[in-house]
Amino acid sequence: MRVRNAWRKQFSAEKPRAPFSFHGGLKLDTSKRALTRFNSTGIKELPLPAKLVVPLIDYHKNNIEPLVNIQQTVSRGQIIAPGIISPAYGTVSVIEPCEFIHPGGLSVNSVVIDTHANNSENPPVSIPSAKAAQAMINSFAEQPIETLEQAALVGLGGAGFPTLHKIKSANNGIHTLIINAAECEPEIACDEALMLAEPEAIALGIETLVQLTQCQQCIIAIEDSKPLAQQQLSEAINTFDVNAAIMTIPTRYPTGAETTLIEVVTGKRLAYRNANSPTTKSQTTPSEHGIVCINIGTAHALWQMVERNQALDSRVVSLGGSNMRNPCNVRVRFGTPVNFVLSATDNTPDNAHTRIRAGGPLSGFDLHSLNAPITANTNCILAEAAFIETPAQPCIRCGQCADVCPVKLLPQQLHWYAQSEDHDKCAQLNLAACIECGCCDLVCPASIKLTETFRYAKSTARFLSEQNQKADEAEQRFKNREERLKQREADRKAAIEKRKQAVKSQDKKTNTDRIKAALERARTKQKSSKD
Amino acid sequence: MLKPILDTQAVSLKTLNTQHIMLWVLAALLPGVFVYAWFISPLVFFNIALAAVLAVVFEALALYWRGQAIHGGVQDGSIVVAAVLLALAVPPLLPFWQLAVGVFIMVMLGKQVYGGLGNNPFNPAMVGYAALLVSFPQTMTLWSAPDLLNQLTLGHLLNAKLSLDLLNPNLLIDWDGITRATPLEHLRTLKMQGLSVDQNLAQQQFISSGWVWTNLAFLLGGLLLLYRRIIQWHIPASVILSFALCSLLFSAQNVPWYLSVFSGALMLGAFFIATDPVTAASSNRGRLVFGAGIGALCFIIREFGGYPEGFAFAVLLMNLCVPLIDHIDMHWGTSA
Amino acid sequence: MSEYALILLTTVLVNNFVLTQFLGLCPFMGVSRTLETAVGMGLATTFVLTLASALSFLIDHWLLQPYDLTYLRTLSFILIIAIVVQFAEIVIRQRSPLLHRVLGLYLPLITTNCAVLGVALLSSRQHHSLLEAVFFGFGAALGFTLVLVLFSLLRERLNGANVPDAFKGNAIGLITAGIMSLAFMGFSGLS
Amino acid sequence: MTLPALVGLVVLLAALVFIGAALARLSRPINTEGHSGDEQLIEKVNNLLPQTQCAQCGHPGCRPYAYAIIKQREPINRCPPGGDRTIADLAELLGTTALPLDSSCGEQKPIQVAIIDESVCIGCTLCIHACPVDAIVGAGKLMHTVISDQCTGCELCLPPCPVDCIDLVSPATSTSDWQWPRPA
Repeated sequence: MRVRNAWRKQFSAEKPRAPFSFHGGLKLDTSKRALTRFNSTGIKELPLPAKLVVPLIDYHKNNIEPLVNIQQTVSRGQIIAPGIISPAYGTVSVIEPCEFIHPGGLSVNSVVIDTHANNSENPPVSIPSAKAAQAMINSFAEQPIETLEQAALVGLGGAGFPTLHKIKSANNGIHTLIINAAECEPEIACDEALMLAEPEAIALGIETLVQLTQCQQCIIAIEDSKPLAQQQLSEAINTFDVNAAIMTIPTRYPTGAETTLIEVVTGKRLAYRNANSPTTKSQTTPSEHGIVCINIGTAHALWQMVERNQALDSRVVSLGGSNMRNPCNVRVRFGTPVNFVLSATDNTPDNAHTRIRAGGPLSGFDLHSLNAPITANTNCILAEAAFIETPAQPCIRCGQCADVCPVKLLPQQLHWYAQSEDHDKCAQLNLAACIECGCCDLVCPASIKLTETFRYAKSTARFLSEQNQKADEAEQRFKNREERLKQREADRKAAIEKRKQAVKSQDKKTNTDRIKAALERARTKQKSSKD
Repeated sequence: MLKPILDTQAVSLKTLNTQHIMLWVLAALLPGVFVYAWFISPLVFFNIALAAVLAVVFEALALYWRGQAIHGGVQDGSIVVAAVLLALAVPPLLPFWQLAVGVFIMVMLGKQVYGGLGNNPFNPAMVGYAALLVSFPQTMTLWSAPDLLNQLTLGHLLNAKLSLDLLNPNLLIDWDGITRATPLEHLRTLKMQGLSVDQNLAQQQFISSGWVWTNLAFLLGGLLLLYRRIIQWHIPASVILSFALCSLLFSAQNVPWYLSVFSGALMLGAFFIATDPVTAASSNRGRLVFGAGIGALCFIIREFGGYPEGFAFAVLLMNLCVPLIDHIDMHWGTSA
Repeated sequence: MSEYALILLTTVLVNNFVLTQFLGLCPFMGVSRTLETAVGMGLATTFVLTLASALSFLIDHWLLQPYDLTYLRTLSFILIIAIVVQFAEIVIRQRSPLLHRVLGLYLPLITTNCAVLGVALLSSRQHHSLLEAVFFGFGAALGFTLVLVLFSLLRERLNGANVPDAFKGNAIGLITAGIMSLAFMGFSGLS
Repeated sequence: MTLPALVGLVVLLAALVFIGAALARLSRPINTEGHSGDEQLIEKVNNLLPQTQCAQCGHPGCRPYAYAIIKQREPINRCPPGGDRTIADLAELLGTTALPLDSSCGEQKPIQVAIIDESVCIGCTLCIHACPVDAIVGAGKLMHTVISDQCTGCELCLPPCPVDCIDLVSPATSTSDWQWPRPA
């Protein structure tokens, strides 16, 4: 099961452990594709566009309210909404729904910033001596962890989960810190480019993370297809004496995904083997097990925070795909529209049939509009030739999908039940554990769109359970209302009854009293008038 | 504009499509077919051709009735594979119209009423075979004798085969002359008469009948499929193992287990019939159970049942259990 | 001991009441839509069949035969079955109202389930002993439950199949039952 | 008929009468307990209903409809908001066949929420009283507003409004409840 390799012995002799394996997965052959790898010319800096678009949306895809007004001047790094910072110095020109990178081509309320001409450039990260670096890290680590909020750190792997939340959600402490230096998908090379360009900053960022999380071990997982990057990083780690070990993992899609990476590094399977708890919580989060997975780009961004107090406002984006004229890696400020990135690198599609994708060939999607801005989740922009649809044939249940599924599901069974909308069966077959990697689609001899069906089934199941919850709440409110109305009616009846009773019981007495009183008053009046 | 969500063409990965899989299965059947034709009867070519043509015609007809694209439905080749399997399973001398009935049942009741490829719970070829076996028990157990083949012309045999008049007494006498029971049927007859079987004689008969060689040829084809990863090892291995184990432990007949494994339709069944993925269990664990069930049932029917060869029934019975196997498997967790 | 095992095996597989004798087809088609109902029906039928075959044996041997009343056999057997069914219905209604509701009419209809009466009559015709009769009934019920459960799971799977409109529902159910019965013919002659 | 036969007949009849009486006795106390079983069943049916409380089924709420389904054998196809999915779920629960929606109750519409035109609203509080799920807030002489998250789209607030200022609109697709499309 275990894969031996020579790299491990050479660079991390004190922690000799071979990576574990995981079920399924695919060796994807990408050698024929236009790649940015190895012949890359480093990371290109992109000029700042005149207009930046910052979508006001959080990790859970909920809209958030802005903290700035129109015409307000914002500085770089200023918080403009909870968890969101302004990527540049400029003026808020408008706050309106704008397109963003979304599979459905939706728009979301966004802050549009007109950038000012005298914006500061990104100076190259300066690398201090090992001693000075340790001092800086120590003083940073002594600050409360909430300081990280200013950095607006989110995972740069593709999902964009806030790093601070990730670290804080590990209630029982962090045992293992995994630095993800494996690219998610074959077409992406942004992590590799960063490792080649700035290994020292990454190494120092990792050291900061180790100090912050107080973890017992830190493992940097690099795919064996990047020996050069590994060498660079390992030298930097030795130079700064970082408490981390490098583990070379086999290049097999989808090792870069969190679930599989954790399995490869620690041998623990977290996300699956839970057939009997439908819909609700079929997955346990890694932090519950004391494992935290952080992307290498995030570590780099953290070092920028330590070194010059700069928040995360840009990232490296791979420009690739078969129809990309100048494939390269560029550092892009968040909020830069995709078409600006393409035109600035002379990659504007010359062909109407060229599709521009974000997120990779497998877990990504085609963009509806090139006006959508780059965000922390955008690890690549791909230009691909027109898609030739292969019509799906009937499933013969050959089971090749089950053989490659990295989370050991039975896609053929899931597909059968997802198509007939049997959501209970899907839940029993643990559909929620599907990581939507697309391996099953790739091997399917009948070209069935399995992953699309699963995404649909998952979102429908979620929709139904939300509806159910809403219905429960509505029922509760209805019950409360009934109760209230009943109570009110009862109160009213009781009040009437009480009055009646009061009238009845005091009937005679009061009446005679009243007459007496009236007579008395009349008499006294008479008397007084006489007098 | 089309917005593909999964860009499968961006990742170059060589995979087989359904048509390729079916072609590979047909190719893997070839050695078995030739050995069968050599040792048992060359009439099998006629049967295969007839069954394949009829199957395609019936399939096209059914697709036309259902208002579906005929070309797309037929071209995957699955029905041809099923037809060849049925033609290999029936005796070579089966009258052609009976074979046609079998093919019709296979296509219509076995496959198309359930919605075509991928929807049928039962193995279509075995549905056709079982229907033929219970409908025409007399002709379905007529096997030609290999040593007599040389003395009769092929035309003679074809003539007998094409005859519509099944119950013609002259023909029956004629057939008695040219047919002989398979070793399994011979064993069965002996058992019925309460006679014990001499081991050496049985061995000799098993080997000389050519069934062993045919089975070996099918094993060869099966190994090819395994090597090409068209099929997985789970089902054939468990079928053969459970059958061998059963005959080793419980067989009352004097036939060594290594010979009974290579008799009848066991190899053809284990590698080509039971591995039909549509009607087999889903998970690898389930497939082991599925295969073991087939092996055991096949042994039980051969040893104690009323039919000389029980593979078809064993497959159908386990097809019946597939939803149960999947159900239990699902509740035991998804990982195999 | 082996004779009882043989009775069980024969009634469950070889002479399966549903698939080879075609008795009790009405609940077989009616309550096989989901696994839960199938299991519930199977349990109810097992209870009724086992108890009914024992009771009918007793009535037959101690009442009908000594007093020469065998012409009342069918009548009294039906009465016994009705009593046992009533009892089962009461128990189920108490234990699982949902199952009671789901089985609906099919529960009292066990009374007219020809398999139940058939088992009682066949048992008396074959001159079984008491224990044999009980095993006979139990085996028949076990066979009924087995095929009912298998059939219900098959039908659950067929829900997702692309069956032509003309064959949807009971039509494909009957065809499937036919092929099941074909498969069970493999057991014929088993000795 | 001989004497023993007559005796046997009498014995048989006596036994049957006795058993019948025993069964009748047995079933009586259980019947009252069967009541609680029905309660469970009503609860299960109620859980499947959409809880819009729209009364389109002709019952004053979802629970009364559930009660009617179990106790009065009301058809299961009288819930327009739940539509075919609810009918299918009910059919599966109760082991009956799914019927098409009874069009006399109404038609299944996409999810809607009520919205009050605040410039027209006169603050009469009539809609607040009509809302079965307390999704409208406001006070007398002040304009009202619908809490769109809690609105079930039951349309019960439409008839009482004297100025006709309530509309039903389909809620805007927000990014949080966007769904992947069904593959072709």
